[in-house]
Amino acid sequence: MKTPYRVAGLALASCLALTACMSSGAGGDSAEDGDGPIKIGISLPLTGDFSEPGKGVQRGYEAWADYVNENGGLLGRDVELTILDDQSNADRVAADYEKLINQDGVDLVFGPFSTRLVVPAAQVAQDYGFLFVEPAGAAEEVFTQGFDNLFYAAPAIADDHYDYLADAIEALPEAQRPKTAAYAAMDDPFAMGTAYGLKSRLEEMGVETVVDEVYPPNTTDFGSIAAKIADSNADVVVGGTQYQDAVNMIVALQQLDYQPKMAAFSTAPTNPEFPEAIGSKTEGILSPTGYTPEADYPTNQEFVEYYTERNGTPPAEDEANAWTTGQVVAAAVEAVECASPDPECQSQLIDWLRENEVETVVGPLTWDEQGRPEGAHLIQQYVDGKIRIVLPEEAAEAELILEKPAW
Amino acid sequence: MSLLLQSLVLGVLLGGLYALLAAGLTLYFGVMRVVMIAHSAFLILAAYLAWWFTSETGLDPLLSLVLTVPLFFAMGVLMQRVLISRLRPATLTMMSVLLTFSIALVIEGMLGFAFSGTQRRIRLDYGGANFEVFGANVAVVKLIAFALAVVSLAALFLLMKKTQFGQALRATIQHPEAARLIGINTERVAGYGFGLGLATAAIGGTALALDSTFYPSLHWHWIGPLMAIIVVGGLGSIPGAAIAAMVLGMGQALLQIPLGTTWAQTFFYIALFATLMVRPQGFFGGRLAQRF
Amino acid sequence: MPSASDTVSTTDRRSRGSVALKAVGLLVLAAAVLSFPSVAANPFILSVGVVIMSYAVLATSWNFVGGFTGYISLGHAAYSGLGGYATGLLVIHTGVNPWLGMLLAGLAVAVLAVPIGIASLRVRGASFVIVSIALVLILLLVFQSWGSFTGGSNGLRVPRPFGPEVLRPEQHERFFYLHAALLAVALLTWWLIDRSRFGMGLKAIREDEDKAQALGVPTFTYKLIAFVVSAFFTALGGGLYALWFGFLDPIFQFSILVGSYMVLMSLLGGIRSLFGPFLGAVIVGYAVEYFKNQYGDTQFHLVAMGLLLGLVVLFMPDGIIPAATNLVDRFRPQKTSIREVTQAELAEQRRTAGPEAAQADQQARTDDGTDIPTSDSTVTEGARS
Amino acid sequence: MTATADAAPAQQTASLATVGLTKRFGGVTAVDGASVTFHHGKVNALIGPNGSGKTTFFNCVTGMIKPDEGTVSYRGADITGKAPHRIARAGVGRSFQLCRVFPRMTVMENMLVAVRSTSLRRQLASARDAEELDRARGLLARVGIEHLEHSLARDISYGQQKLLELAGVLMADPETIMLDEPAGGVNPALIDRIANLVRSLNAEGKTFIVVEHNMELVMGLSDHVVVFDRGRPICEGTPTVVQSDPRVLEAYLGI
Repeated sequence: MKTPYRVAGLALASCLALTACMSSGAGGDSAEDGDGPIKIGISLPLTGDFSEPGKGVQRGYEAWADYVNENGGLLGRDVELTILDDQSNADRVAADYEKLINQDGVDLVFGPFSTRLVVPAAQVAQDYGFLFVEPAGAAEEVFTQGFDNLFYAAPAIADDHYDYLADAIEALPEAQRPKTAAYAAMDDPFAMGTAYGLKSRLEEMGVETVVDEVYPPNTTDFGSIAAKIADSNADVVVGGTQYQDAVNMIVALQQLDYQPKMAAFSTAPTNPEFPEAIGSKTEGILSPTGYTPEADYPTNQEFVEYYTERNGTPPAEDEANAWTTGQVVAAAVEAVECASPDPECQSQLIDWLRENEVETVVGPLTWDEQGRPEGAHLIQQYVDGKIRIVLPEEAAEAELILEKPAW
Repeated sequence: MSLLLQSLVLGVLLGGLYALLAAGLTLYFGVMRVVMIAHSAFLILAAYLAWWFTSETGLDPLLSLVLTVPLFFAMGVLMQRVLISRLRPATLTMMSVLLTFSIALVIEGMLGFAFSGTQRRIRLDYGGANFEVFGANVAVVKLIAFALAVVSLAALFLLMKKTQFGQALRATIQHPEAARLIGINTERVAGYGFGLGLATAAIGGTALALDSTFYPSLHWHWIGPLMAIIVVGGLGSIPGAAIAAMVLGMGQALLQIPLGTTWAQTFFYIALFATLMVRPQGFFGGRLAQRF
Repeated sequence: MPSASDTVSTTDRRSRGSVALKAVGLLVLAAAVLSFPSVAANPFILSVGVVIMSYAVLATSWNFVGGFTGYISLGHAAYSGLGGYATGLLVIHTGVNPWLGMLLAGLAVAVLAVPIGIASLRVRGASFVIVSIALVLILLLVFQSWGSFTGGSNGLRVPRPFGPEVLRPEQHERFFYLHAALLAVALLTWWLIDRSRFGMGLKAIREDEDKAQALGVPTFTYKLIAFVVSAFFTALGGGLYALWFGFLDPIFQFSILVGSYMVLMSLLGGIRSLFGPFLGAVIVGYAVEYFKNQYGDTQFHLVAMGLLLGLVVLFMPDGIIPAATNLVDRFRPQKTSIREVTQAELAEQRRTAGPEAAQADQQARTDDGTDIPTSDSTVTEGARS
Repeated sequence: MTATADAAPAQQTASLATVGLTKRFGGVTAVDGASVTFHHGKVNALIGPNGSGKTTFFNCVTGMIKPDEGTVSYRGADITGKAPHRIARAGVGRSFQLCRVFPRMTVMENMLVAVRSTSLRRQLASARDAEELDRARGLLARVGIEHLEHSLARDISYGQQKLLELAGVLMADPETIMLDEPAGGVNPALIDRIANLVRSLNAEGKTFIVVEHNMELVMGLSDHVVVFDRGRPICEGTPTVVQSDPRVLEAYLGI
């Protein structure tokens, strides 16, 4: 070991030089803005475990940017998105926002996907004083971290997703209410939030909890969980699910011949591939959703038309939430007439959103002090093989089926 | 009571699949003293191939075995010849871990590249079909997977016991130097042993694909339990691995009743630690573990 | 090469020259590291620097067991993760000073490493690797499930050690120096062990464990001590990172990929060299950023890492530093060559040493020709008698 | 062989001794109830045909393998089943069949591995203290490879590695040295050299136990010969006695 010092020193020096080169090109040119495009920085999980919804959010963001640019831009300036891939990794997502803010000199940031990534990302944005509107951190925990720059661009946080369903059950005569319920939730802040939100409502009504299972996100074998649920023969089964875990669980339940009176799963049933995946035995399955292309909110029709024309398919929830994020930030920008990384401007944007209501494709949104949206999710159900909105009644496209047919 | 019975049935069905997969993993160790981290990555690869086969041709995924088993066998032989045999014997055990680990990463990356990170599942018409035995429901797909495992293990057992190649394989596992002395080409045997191990991954992957979803990074969650099984069973011992797989698989299924899914998974690792503390050579296996 | 007459003084001269060289090299290296924050163009570059320094700390800590004993642990993320969580939980629940908390966390993990080491080092080789991987997986399960204590899958926010008046770029700078200091301590410890008898025993274990034991080296105890020291430093590295990053998520803390990065870095730089893991960390850390910039949203980074690891294992298992050292030595006057001692000098030497040695000298030259393979490949008994 | 005068009474005492030592591998009994006594201060030899269990016996005695039955004692103390490093530090050094050195360490580093004391302070001190280096250089000079001090062990010839291994064992200052086939795979000139070293070390009071195939070497070197066949001693005595024993001829020639 005679030369390692010099070898290492040399290598380090060359790396330093490279770093300096790498950084000299970009960065710090956002000071003289005004007529250039408004740069918006986003980090999304385009690869890794969250890549599927991550790409949905990406499509929504890109569609929104194109739409804005085709319609005169924001404050008369074009918007330009810089989207980085965080590989579904919390360390990376923080580094990405660090890079977007410091090196790429973006004027605004939009949030990433998934609760797991929102918290570290929001921390970076907060430290640099940036407004942080995010499309996908629905879990209650996101809002109890003391962030004062964070807004969730969707109608309701995870715990409130089933509010309309709970109201409907409560409205039933005592005798018709379910007596027992089984809950199985993925160990994920969002998925658990949905199931436990409904659980606490049902328990208040006196519905007995007979199974309460939490499984790790990697679970693929649902045999034993299904066995417990089937053994309990609960009237209601509630799945705090993402996508494939719901499919696996439903198949496992079918394999054990378990027939609940009511079955509610989050996220998965709204996925267009869902009926195909479980063999069309979907009738009566319930699911909350924050978005439906059929909703008649003022801007929604235009969004659905524009998006369908651009991408060939109507938008789903992830795309809509991304679009909503864009709408929320745009509303603030138009109102305070600034879009720059300057802390003064960013805090004006934050303050404006605290005070005002924004009209979006998922309905009018307002937020509480911690950034929780103050709306509720719609409840959808498979009726006659198609997923329809059944609750609340004023938005319903079909009537709620209370007694789920066999699957 | 019926829950207990049901869990027992599920445990046996799951244990069978574990047994097949662990048999492959312990086989590599036996013939080469190699801890093959990429075993479960190949498992997922086989699952993807079965899914791809079915979605392209519309045929039953089981038919993909006709292609994947010989393919995997050839890949195993090739891998042993081209990669593993390059490593220095002195550092073989450690370096092979890294080498097979890197293979696992490449497979995971390529799967993500080709099929994206989306979770996949083969949709079968008989996916939800089941029948009842003494009050317990048995799913048809799980039974098929179990039958595949049993048939493959039986074939492996016959091969090891009855054929000349099997004898050479066993001799190589038990005492490579002695095997060389009596004229066995241990390098070639090791190559074929590797091929056989990968062939079990092809079958196991297809069986897995029948009844669950898979995604590129799923292999990390398989390799842990499988490694625990082969240690408990005694490194290098195929019957040991099979028995340990059954015991642990059933244990996991039964423990899920009182403990829940997550804590039941730790059962494998607790068994692993306990084995190493109490009986490092494993409970059913040979003396190989002592020295490696 | 010392000549026969003045062995001691030439050795001294050589080592004095090399000490001076090393001192200069070390100063340059230290200056390069310490000046980085002022060179860094913006806080992002600085944060990348912090990440790389953190990698360097972890890889160097890994190398206490990997480099000295040759036992490859793929699961060192277990100790960095535990260090991070222990630090965070101590700070949150006991309100202890964060730096003290970090130290306590390191000690706690070191204590925990004792039974783990006993289980995994009692048997050689394979079991160690298997346990190292299993440990990461079991900790992931536990930290994910035990939500009431660890924050579960929601993650754990770790309070900042510096007040709100210290802005983020300033935080980066402070943590860069803190990581550099921890790295320096780890390197110093590594160096002290490297030159000690203990270190000699560890290296002997890496080369041939049976042989080392036959020479009286208490191999199990030595391995265990190296393992515990390694876990301790890894935990400190994890704790420091947790204080900087401020958020712990079990999925990313207890990840086999994180552990394998430590292996790749150490192996690439050279596990038998003091600065090997550091160099590896700089290269890999830089490459990660580069690949992400170039190949953004593909799974290519996994493939690239897999290929790189495979290539290193197959073709450069000793790493860059030894390879580069060899290259440099080749272009140098062969001062350490065996041949430089003339036969006349040797004969003279032998004469003074006594007739027995002189006789031996004759044979030494004759048997220089016998070239029997010396690897552990087995030559069977038949060759004799 | 002339032992030093004051060592004479000790010549009759046991060095290593086994009683009923047995080791089985699966169905094969490699060592079968072997009771052997080696004499202190002498050059003892253990010979026997291929596969007679010599090396297994050797490994049981030095703790590398745990025997199934029987006891091993050294200078009267029971060392059965003790770890190899404990046996080594009790004063028994050994070489390996086919010669094992630490390939990627220098010749000098190879010399510095041997552990004589495990006191913490000593273990944490620099391995290269002057006294230790001097001792190492002295021993390297004694076996005749001091000029290779800075070479990597894997770069020197096989014969030199054999010498290095012996010198490395001597660094631990053992009173008994077990050599497993010291003449295996080396040329006649080097065999002579090793024999000379054994003689001179023995003259300084070191006990030797040599497992060897080379009859010529054994007969010329040893004071006491034990012949092994099928895992147990069949005959022992002075080289002349052993050479004329019919059982030995039978075992070797397979008559």
